[in-house]
Amino acid sequence: MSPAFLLTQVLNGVQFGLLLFLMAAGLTLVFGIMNFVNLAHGSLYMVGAYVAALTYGRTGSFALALVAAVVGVFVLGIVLDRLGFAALHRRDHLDQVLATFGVVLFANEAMRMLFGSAPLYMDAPAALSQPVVIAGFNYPAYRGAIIVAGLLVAVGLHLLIERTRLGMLIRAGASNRDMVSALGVNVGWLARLVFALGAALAGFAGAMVGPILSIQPGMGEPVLILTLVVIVVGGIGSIRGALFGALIVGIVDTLGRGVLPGLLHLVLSPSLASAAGPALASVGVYLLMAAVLAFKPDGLFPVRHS
Amino acid sequence: MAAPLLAVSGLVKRYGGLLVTDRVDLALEAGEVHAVIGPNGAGKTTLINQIAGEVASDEGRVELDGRDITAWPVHARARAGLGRSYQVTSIIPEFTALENVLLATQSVRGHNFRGWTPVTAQRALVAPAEQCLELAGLLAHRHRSAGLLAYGAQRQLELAMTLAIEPRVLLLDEPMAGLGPAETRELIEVLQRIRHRYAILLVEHDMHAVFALADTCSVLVYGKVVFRGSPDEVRRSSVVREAYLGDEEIAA
Amino acid sequence: MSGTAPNPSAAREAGPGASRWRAGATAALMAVGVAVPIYAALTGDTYLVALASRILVYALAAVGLNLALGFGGMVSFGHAMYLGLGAYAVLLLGASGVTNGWLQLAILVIVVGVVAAVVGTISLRTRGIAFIMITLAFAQLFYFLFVSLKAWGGDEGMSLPQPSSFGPFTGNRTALYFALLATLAAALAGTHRLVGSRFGLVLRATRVNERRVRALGTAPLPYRLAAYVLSALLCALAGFFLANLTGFVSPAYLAWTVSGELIVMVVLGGAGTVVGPVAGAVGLLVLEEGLKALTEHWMAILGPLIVLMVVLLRNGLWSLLPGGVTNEARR
Amino acid sequence: MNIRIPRAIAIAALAALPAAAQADVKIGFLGTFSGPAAALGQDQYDGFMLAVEQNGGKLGGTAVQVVKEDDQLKPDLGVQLVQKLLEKDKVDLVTGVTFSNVMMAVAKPLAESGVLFVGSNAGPAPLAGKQCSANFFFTSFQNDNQAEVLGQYATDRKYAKMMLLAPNYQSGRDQVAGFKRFFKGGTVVAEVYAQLNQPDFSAEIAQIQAAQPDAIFAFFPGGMGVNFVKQMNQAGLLHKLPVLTVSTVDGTTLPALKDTALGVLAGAAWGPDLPNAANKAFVAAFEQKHKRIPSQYAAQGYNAALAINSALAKTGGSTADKAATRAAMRSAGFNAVVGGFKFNTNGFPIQDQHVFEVAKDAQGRVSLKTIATPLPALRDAYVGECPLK
Repeated sequence: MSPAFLLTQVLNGVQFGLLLFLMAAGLTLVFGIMNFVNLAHGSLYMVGAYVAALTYGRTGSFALALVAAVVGVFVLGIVLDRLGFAALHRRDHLDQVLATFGVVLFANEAMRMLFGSAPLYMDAPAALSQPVVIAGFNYPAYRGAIIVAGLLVAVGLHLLIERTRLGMLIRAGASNRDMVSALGVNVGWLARLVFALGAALAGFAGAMVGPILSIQPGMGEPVLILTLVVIVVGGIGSIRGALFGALIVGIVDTLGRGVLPGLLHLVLSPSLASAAGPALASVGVYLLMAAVLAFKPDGLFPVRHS
Repeated sequence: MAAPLLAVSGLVKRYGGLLVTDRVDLALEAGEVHAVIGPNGAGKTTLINQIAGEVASDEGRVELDGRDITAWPVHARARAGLGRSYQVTSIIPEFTALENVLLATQSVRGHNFRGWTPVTAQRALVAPAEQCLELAGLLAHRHRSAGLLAYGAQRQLELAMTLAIEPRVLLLDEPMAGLGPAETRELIEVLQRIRHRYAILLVEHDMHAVFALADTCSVLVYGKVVFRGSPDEVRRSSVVREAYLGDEEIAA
Repeated sequence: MSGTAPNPSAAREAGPGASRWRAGATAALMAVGVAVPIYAALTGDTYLVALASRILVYALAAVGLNLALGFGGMVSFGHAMYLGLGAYAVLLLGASGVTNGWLQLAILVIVVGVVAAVVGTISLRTRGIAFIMITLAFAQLFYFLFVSLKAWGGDEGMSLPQPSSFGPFTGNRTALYFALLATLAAALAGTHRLVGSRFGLVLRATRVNERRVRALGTAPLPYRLAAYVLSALLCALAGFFLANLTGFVSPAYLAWTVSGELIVMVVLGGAGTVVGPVAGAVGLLVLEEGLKALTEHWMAILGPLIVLMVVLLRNGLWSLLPGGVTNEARR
Repeated sequence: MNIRIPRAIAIAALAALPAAAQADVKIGFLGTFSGPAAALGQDQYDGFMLAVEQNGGKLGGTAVQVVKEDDQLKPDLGVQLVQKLLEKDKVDLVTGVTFSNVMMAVAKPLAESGVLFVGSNAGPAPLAGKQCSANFFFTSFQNDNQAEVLGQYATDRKYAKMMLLAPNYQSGRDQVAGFKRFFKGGTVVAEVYAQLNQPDFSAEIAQIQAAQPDAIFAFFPGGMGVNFVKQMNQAGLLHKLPVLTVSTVDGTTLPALKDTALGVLAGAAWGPDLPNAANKAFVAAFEQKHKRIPSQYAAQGYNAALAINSALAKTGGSTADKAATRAAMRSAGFNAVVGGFKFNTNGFPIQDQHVFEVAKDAQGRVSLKTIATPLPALRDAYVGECPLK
């Protein structure tokens, strides 16, 4: 196990983590501010991927596909909020889970009715389709682009939340909703904006994964589960928590699959190692979550509520 | 002389750099009503929470009947005889009034791992519960949902639940909060009827109630007891007037 | 308590006329339950028994989950794990020579009891969404464990070597059906008694206001844990029946989607009502069956229907019956 | 783009037609038609119904009615639906079944019913071996077959270092075992098991680079396959070393991969370019009707219909005599689209297994091209454990 190999795997973990961050940032904001558990976040991601793939197919422009996905899902977020998600904010979490679960069923089936069960085609833009060589390992340039995009979003969100009036309201809303309405801010619109922002991030994530993942109905759910893991590990409502949670989950998952089996082979008998390695790798993320929650029930970076 | 029923000494609570409770001492005997008054944010509720065990103290001791209970959890203190009520009505709305009180009566009668017989069919529990309801003037409403009771009745239920755990010390956190004048009078009467049985620590903003009930008053400002005396002494004290600057209630 | 807990019956007016409706509906449900195999025997439509058996299995599991979720406010997103453990118990014990059904049940109760006690003790340290997720995590751990157990069929699952042995009733589908129906009736009766008992009072009060329960002198954790374990045992029992019903066990029984469906059944039927989860299980599975006959895109109809029911019904199907919730008392 | 609604209506109408014409034989079709994996079941069904339609709603000269049931990929639901088909619809035959876990669940009730079953996709090992049944026939494959042919191919090409990748579940491990059964002369440098339905393969791809094999064998069905091939391509590995795959590039995933997958190898018994006449007719008819290249699942479904057609013709359209129907099926002679086809004693096929390469067809579409037939008339490895003779 060479250092270069380890480095590559860590890089892979960071990249996967940043991908999860794009999903988690939106979900944790919506969760933290509106106290709204939105299972349909994965569906927004799926819609983003579909919009991007279709736009890319028509126009051949990757940039246009990204813009279409972000704007499209942002608008969809506003529409959904208007159509009734807003009414769910005041309901308890169970009602929210159930209603958005219904939306997930519908969204998956709608995609299937419109575009069939088979996955859609989308490739990386030509400029990024070739690998770069890092320490003897081929590293896909497109994954580098995902890292850059994830970091840019993280920085952008940081600036938005720490430096702008909107961000101040969002932070205030995360810890004390009543205070925000006491400031004379229309909480309904703030919530709608945040929801649409979160949706747009999910749409962006969907568009970004188009070239590396299969675009098909139901693609949102596995990622949604991991995203939920991320925000619970990181601490609900905290962007910082989402970022670190995503990086930790990404790295644990990747190293669990990429390095752990090799390590086990060093200490266990080959048959035992090849049985235990994959099994442990499959549950690594869940073990991590259970351990974190058992010791820090509010996650690693909890938002302080006042 | 025997130790007082409830003795609090040198109690301290800090939130960050903020001293919320500043070396408070208190002693209560059975039959005594000790009122704690002070402006908003003086730390009255925190003090009750510390005594009841909901907030861990940073320093100091709480003794009940000579036993050090500083490290005890909330439920153990309650069973040992510390009954508290809440400023914000803290009843179970989906229960009937009787069930709310039963929840309390059963708490002090052995464990609750009994899953077959309906509580309402157990005379040994219902009889004391109904006594408490009667004391609080709620017997007629016992089969109504607590959530549907009028606010005043809910406050009375709050008190009935606290009484039903058969405490020796009552920690009452603004029992009159939100009540109208008639309801307040009614509740004062109830407390007058039962005061001889308990040591009562009363946190209250309503000065009529305080002066009608209290044997001793402590004035709490920024977590510190700045004055202690009889209601008359409190009325006359300049320290208190300063603490309550601009507050008309004290003049009443 | 977190805001996660449902608030199913914020206020219940215990008018005698009102509860008669619910008792009547419960009796009607049971009567239908008894009538199904008779009707099937008369008409030769034996499939009806198979369909009804599967519905009863999920109804039993939902009644179990309801104990934790509805009455205890513990929103477990991992109860399929106990359904699966119950099913695997039949396979593993049967394959190792323990075929006596009663003995299997006894071992199942002990093993699942211990597992649930451990999982519950760790999980109950958390509240709200964290509890939802940690229970999901444990269920996923067991799911992947069974997926990688090659000797027991891995993800493909495995047929039971033989059904649990109950003397002359072994493998008899009608007997199985009536056993299920009786178990469900017993579970409902047990829940009904439990809810009004001292234990039930503590459990239900804890869901609404844990702090108050403490201040009244009761530490809620042992009661919550006991309710969690009991609820797990009911699910495991459902799994025991599921294995015998299908003659087959697979990790698919532990999938997180199954946990989700159980939650849907409970909430759809009415969390925190005794019979609601049965109504939810019947409603959801019959609806699925009906919609599938209508179109292959049935999920596109089911999804919006679920949304509508959440928005319009608020407290589940069972609340349509008088004697239920009055909205005025709901915050 | 593939709008499915009109076709669904057409199928419904078609299914209704023979019923109106008084069906003499009822066939239950159990498959996975909802959820992410629905494409496979749909193709099986489309292939099957194409043959029924070509025969004017009849098989073996007898009008047939097809009852379609969706198992939603839930084994317990599969069991229930088999009971429905047998007891309520009283079907004479059952066909379809998409996934192995559902197959394993329904095997026992099906075998005990005595009704003939013609599977057109899942072929789990236990059913070929110890748990084989005289009532079961498969027009698809035994799950290991497609890996076995790649094992032989790797042996023929004298690859010295192979790396094997599959999801960590039973089928994945079976595939790896199947490959190793026929891979001789070289070494397996690493076996990597990914998580089931894992989206990101960067950790595995890095391991491939570290191990530096001569070729890799991968089994990633459905969406996983799309993910894996896309990510391999971006890492620049797809054209650096031979990628031998099972169920990874097929008719359901190629439309999503297009040129990306060019050069990837696949093991299977069927491909659209097989030169036999039956196949040419099948592919042409399917493309005309569905406007897409058929997948192997469609071919398997079509073969199932042909097998039933041939058996029913021999029994005069009756399934009343179970033993006679069984014998007729066992000796079914039909022009399978795979070319030569025979049922082995355990009901699994004896057929040629080929290696295909993803390449452009005559019309410039990305499709599969036959490049080798390392294992002609392959029998599965488990038939010896099956007591049937």
